[in-house]
Amino acid sequence: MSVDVLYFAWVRERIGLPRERVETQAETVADLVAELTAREARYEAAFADPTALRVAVDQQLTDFDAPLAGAREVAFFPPMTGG
Amino acid sequence: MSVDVLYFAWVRERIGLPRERVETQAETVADLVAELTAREARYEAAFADPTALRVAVDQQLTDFDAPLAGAREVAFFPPMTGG
Amino acid sequence: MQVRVQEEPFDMGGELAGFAHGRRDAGAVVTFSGLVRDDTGDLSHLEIEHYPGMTTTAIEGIASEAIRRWSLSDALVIHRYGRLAPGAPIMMVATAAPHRADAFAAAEFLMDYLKSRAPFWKKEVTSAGEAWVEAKAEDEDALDRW
Amino acid sequence: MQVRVQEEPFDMGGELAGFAHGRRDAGAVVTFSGLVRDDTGDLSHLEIEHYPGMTTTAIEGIASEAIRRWSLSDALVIHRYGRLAPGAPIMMVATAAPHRADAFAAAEFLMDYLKSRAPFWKKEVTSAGEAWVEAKAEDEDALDRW
Repeated sequence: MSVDVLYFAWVRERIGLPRERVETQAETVADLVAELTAREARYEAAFADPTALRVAVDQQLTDFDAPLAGAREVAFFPPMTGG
Repeated sequence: MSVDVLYFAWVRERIGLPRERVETQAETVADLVAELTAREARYEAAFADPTALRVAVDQQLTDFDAPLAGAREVAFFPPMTGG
Repeated sequence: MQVRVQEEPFDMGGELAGFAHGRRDAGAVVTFSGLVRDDTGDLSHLEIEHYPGMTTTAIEGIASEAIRRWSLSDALVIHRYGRLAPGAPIMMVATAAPHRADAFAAAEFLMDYLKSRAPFWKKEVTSAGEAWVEAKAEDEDALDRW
Repeated sequence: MQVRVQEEPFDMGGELAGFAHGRRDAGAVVTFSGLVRDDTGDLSHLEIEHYPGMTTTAIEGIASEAIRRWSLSDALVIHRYGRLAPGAPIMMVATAAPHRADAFAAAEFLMDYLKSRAPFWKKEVTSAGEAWVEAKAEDEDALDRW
């Protein structure tokens, strides 16, 4: 399947792009992170500490165990600092 | 001594005036209340339930035991409803 | 600190804009505005009586205590008296602090004390007659949390 | 309920005036305004990034929850993104309720959730360089009280 992967804040800066379309067989968010981390050093740098990251699938906050079946958009970012 | 006595809200309405100058030998607020209550039915009506009243001496909230020595102004009113 | 006790209406929006303007030290500004509520739809107006000699001093005491306890950058209290129509602003407090928890706590403290310790009395005038608003036990109890 | 996510500045005072205008059902209006704070005096500006597809939906979810929990008459949330100068308004919430305790609690709830659950990220730009603002453990902990 193919999914849009979005990056925000320092995740975006480390990976060097705001979004990309990814072909993947990953079944969960964690699988997708493992696939990306294996790609290049810049992904490894961005995903080095998963506890420092948050994830949204189809614009809903979720966790790294979440399944990706049917997902169209996955976003990775640091803890939010709104308000 | 003589003291200005002020009334607010329904205390003012029951007594029928907003302030008056009172000649008194009262040593405490409670003594003053007793003197006024003995005067006329309208004072008795206003002071019937002391727990429903608040008092300020020289514009500071206090209680019915407060001494009146040196006081210039005593005010009686119901619990406040500001805000 | 600014305390105003007045018969005239005031402009809530203008007060907030003025209060917040140019603050670089305070990231958090909280306001509370109290409006004349008409639950039953038959309120003609509210009459607010106050104790002129005591009101401003009492409010300044409450506001000074708030500034001291929460290290506020600033505080503002405006309270009206006289005749007020349904929906009209009765009073307003504003607090400014570096962090939101202080600004919120100080504004709630100010409101709790203004309710029960500032010398104002409200009378409701309806088509059925007039009645003094009674103080609520819960308003007195609210002071215990501070 | 009104939720606005925008790059443009907004007029805090005008928003409060509009929000409170003509309310006869709500005696209590609370606002929180967040301003760009410059503690050290060397902040050039703040850059706020957000997640356009998710931001409005996430805030509407938080505001709906607040309205449900506290039976609010109304709620307003405005949050900016982009480049913000020191002292500029970042965001604002307003709540209206019959009684003050509900209006205060709902405004604090909204702020706590907007801090940690709405997809915004702040970067501080100073003469020394740029740095992403780190989320504070106390902001995450603040959610536990609701």
